[in-house]
Amino acid sequence: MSGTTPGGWLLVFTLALPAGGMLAAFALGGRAAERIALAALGLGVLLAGAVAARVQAAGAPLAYLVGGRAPPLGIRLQADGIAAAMLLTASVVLLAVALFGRAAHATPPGVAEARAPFAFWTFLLALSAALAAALLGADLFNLFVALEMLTFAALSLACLDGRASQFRSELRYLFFALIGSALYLLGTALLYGAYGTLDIGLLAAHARADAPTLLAAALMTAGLLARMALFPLHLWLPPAHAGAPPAASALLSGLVVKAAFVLLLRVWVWVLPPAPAGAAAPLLAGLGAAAILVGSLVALRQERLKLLVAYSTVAQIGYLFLMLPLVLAGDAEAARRAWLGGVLQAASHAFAKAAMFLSAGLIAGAVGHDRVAALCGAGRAVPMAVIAFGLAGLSLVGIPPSGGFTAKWLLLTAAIGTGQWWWAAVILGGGLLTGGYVYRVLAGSLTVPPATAPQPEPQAPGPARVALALALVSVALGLLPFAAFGLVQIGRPGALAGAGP
Amino acid sequence: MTASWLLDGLVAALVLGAAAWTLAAPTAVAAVVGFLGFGLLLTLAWLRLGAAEVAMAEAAIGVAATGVILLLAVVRLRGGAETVSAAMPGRGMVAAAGLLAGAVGLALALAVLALPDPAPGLAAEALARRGEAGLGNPVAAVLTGYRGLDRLLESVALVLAVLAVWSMAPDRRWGGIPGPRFPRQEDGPLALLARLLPPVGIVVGTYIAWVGSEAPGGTVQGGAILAAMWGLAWVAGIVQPPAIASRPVRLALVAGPAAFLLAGLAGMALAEGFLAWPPAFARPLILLVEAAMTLSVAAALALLVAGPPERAA
Amino acid sequence: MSGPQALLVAAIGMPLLLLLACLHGAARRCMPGLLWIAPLPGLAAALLAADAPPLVMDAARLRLTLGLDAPSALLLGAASLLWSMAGAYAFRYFGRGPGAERFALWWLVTLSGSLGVFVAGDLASFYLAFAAASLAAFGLIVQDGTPRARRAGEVTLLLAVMGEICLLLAFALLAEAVEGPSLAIAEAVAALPGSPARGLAVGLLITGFGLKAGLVPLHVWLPLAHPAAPMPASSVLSGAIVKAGIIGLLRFLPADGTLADWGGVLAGLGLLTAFWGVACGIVQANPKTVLAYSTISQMGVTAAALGMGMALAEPGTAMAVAFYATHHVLAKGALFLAVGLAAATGGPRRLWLVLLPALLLALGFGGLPGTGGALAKAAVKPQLGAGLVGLLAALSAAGSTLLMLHFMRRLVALTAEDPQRRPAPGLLLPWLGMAAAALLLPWALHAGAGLGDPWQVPGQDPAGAFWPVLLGAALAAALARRDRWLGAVPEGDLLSLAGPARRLGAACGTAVGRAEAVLRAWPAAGLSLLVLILALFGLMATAAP
Amino acid sequence: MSATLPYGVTAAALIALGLFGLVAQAAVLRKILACNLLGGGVFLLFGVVARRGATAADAVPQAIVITGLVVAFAATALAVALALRLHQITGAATIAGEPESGPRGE
Repeated sequence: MSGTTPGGWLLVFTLALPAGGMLAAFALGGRAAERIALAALGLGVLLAGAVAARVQAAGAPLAYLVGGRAPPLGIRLQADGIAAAMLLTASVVLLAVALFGRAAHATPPGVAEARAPFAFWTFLLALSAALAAALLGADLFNLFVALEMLTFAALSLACLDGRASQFRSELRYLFFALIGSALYLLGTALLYGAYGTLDIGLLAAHARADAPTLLAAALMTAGLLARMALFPLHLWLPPAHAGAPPAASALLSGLVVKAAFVLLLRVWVWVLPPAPAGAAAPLLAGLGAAAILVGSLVALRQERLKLLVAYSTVAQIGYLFLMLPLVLAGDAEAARRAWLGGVLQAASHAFAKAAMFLSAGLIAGAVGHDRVAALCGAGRAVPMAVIAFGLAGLSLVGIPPSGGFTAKWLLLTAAIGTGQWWWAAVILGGGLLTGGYVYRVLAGSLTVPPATAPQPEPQAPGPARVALALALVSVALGLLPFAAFGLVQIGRPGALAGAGP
Repeated sequence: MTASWLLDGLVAALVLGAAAWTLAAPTAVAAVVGFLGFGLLLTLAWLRLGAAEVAMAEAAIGVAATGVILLLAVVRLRGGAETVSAAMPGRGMVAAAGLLAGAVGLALALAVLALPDPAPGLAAEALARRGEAGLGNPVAAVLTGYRGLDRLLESVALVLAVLAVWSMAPDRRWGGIPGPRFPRQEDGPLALLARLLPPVGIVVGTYIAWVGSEAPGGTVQGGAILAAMWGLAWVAGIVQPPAIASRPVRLALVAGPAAFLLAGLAGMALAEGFLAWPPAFARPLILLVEAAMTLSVAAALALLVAGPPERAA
Repeated sequence: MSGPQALLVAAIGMPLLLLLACLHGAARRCMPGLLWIAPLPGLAAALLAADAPPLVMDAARLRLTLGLDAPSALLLGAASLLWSMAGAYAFRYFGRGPGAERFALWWLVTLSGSLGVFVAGDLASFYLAFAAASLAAFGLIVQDGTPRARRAGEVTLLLAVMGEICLLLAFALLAEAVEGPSLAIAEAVAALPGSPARGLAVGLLITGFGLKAGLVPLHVWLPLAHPAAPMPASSVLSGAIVKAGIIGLLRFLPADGTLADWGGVLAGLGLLTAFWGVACGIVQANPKTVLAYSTISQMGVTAAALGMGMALAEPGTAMAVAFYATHHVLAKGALFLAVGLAAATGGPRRLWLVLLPALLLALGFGGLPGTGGALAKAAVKPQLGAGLVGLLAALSAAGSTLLMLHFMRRLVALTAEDPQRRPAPGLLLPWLGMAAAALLLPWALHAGAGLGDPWQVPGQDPAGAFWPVLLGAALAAALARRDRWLGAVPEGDLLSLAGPARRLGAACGTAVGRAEAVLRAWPAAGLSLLVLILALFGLMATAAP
Repeated sequence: MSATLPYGVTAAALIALGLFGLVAQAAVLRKILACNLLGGGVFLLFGVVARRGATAADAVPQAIVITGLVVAFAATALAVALALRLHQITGAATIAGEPESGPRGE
């Protein structure tokens, strides 16, 4: 267990900046909240970039001992490859959503503080702080607090409109998240009882395959799955993500779910011994496969645009779980590919889904409803949003050169390399179904309205540009040079530091 | 030995009985009352486990604050009985749930029994090194010295929760006064309590927060007692919650976490790092931060109990 | 980067560059007029960069490889020429306006993919180019916005995506077979015969590429899409884009005897396709549909030639097949342009400008001596010349003659009634250019392609070359009396059998939707969570020591 | 050491009761109560773990429980606030069923 590494202070600021910003925004309120949020989130992108660059340059994780106290008694912050990559993803998406939200949540000078803008900007900062804590934490209980913060912020963003349907679906989410965090905490208690430490690095060195450890892992896994809405625990996700305002949906689907996933990987790849993890991984991947097929099929049949996109999230989450049996199969090359594929899927889905929800919101706003069957004319009213939706769709389907394609290709070759061809079939079948529902939306939007249709009102181009930029990022991820992908392998158990994909 | 076994067994059985009653009680009010009994018995269990700080926190937060919230809720959540009974799962579902939950509980009990002996843990280390931060109470030393990040996040989460509750208000109520209005009680037991208890409670709460660094106590417990005193006065109609737009309220809410964060950042320049206390003036700095934290915890708990704004300021 | 290598980059880069320029409004508005320029670097590359050393970027990981061998150069040149001519034709066909601008965007994406498949040297960029050509073609097909075009586009898209899936899986198997991280096609092909998943990989490759090339039973999209698309788009679809499938087969299935067994399969499939296309084509009324079926039939012959080459390990097969396909690029591309012209032309004095070259091109497909088609037929003689296969190939040539004469009749029926109608020169010139190229270029390229002196060919077996043409003509005369057959087979023949499959799919979807709704109820989800905890614990415990 | 056995079993039983209540109860308030039972069980387990140490109680789990109690209280307050708002708008006391889109809050 190493101490604070050079550059470790970056981690402190990554966490302290949004947390302090949130406190300041809360105290000052009104117009100041918007300014603080934009400044802090902008700086957050720079900090996340700096963290990623330092990790990449050093070829080893960054670490910081909080208070100068080493674990087991102290708490450690750590940025390994996956944390750095997801942090960068999160900071970019957060900034994009903030820019998107400026149109709807601006507070002009001299206007009294209103509820929705104040809550939006403050929660945005809170979400940023919670994500930083969840990605950088190396202590299981500290991560629990981060998860709870994440729940509070996500839930409040999702009921920003104050509709009864939102309260109902967020209450469902809250209950499921609370069960999830209770189960997670239960596992934490068992692990502390068994090892006397909660530091992931120390646990990784000592974990045994005895009953308390395995039960702890099972409980923590189930708890995190409930928070990730893996099929069949997805009851809360479609109404919650579909009912939320577009900016909130983008964050919920794009980022919040991914933070729980990183935690799940911490438990499975770091803490749990390989043998039991390998034995249970097919179950998770099987559920992931079911999520892909069922989620995509249901999305294909949805009549509401936002529900369609939300079910697409249910499906795309499934892909993340396919990496587990491949990473744990014991083949170093396949593990490397699957790991990269999984992380890339998480990142490219974050960008693509955020773009999709933002553009779905714009499309629904332009045509005045969100019935998929009657989107005719949207292509003329908000062409940029429709293009963004299409590009994001390319990434979800897995069409080259998008990030989603590279992710699925890596998972595919890893599946074939380890002889687990059935996952390959799922990946490909899911792509076909995804293509189906993306096509439904695009075909509807691009239908030329009859000449008698009223001319669409011109929309401000700013929000659509944000959505388009996010979609372009999700596509461009597939064009990154392979060297950049080495980042996500850094700090993975069993991976050589700095090795390529 | 036998007596202590008997006592522990009795407490455990009572805790379980109260919990079962909470689930099975015929009316919602009875269930909440059952839950309060459960909380009090749990406090006893904590004392038996030698965790005085936790017992105090459980009593102040788990029983008092949660109890007020639940009682207020049960009064306001009237009706809807048909929808509830329509949504009740079928007999088979309930049986399956019982079976599965029981199986999980059984596995858990077995796992607890299978925990390694001697127990690994940080008891000795925490005890030995409690003096490093200048705090005699090991729990306070852990909370302030070693797991400061938890505490910082927790205090931020509390602010966040307050805002989350506020943000559920209808748009036109933004900036207004939270919670229902209680008629002023001129006589009766509540009025008496509300007049007699708060002065005592404020002293006790402050003392508990103050003494926390050396003896059982702490900011959370002290802050919770302060909040409970305010809540009593509120329910008795003696005080009104402040408008949420008020600057002092917001400053009180963020004072604790902000002070903690700033002191932590100062530690990067003056001490070993973030959230480390500079040895030269650790003691006064800690006291300052603890005072701010007590204020913020008290304000946050009280405002969480009060709920979203419901009236114009 | 040497000059020829720069040309390879420009072949793909030029359309993309123009596409990028479309971000600017002014550039977008004049783009329809510039379409003819976009393929010119490709043409130059075909002329100057064949057999140049491949361009390898990101050497350590083989991220991107571009290269051009002789068969690919032949096809690249012909395709570039067709794209350029059709681009010029399209400008005159659509004029300017938002519709033309949208068309230009799709056109450029499809173009970059269509030319990209000829120069891509690694699996990733080949797949990317193939996907661009397949998927962006959707935009060309639905340009008119009619329900018929929409349906054709949807069927095309669905099948294209299924083809992509087959190829993706096949490529993953190939990448797995290669030692090390290389993705170069050459290494993948070399590793293919020894791969443990050889059969699966080859089957998937044939499915994926066959789908694009229109091999039965995966041809159903072709007779829907090609007639539904606007004329210039049909022309490149049938002429150039279909060849993405052929170049794929050529690149990935070496005719060196290592895949002899699969060669037989491919040949059988090809011959079946050749006759299927004729049989379904002669009952069609729309001349564009007839042409589409003719394309299917010709691609069947091409695949059969390749398959026999693989089975017989015939040297020079790749070049011969590429030559055959090159003739098809030019002639079929030209004929689609002619259909557009015929409708806009009236009066016998101008009509002969359309009909006479069309007749020559049409009969060329049957191998009328003296035409480029006859040279193409002769080129694949070593593969298709002997025994039963030879007889079948000759019969298919007769079938082609029959089919193309039927096409000529439908074309004549289409001509404008108004004798004063005259086609715009912007439409007429590309047509005449393409027709001339289709008639003359095979003669010019024959020797360069290593197939010998073209003037020797007519004398080799005059009787064998003539009788299929005569037989076809006789059959055509007989068929002309039986017009009532027409329309008996719907466009996309086998597709009409897809109804039950669709109903089954819908039923499955409904069932899944119901099951999902049940699982989404609160108690059910709660129970699932509890089951999951116990199942995870149980599974992990099985692996504990 | 003596106290750990009964309280360990109690903690496990509380967790089972809480999980059962969350799954099998329909009323929102009952669910909130069940959630708190579940949380109480989890915290008690930390207490048991802390007490297993040979000499004195382990301070780390106790500190964790205190932090956890505060967070759990915040979650309860949030759940109650949500439930009250939902009840205020629709009169519903359960979260069963999903209306497509309810009326906007007052």
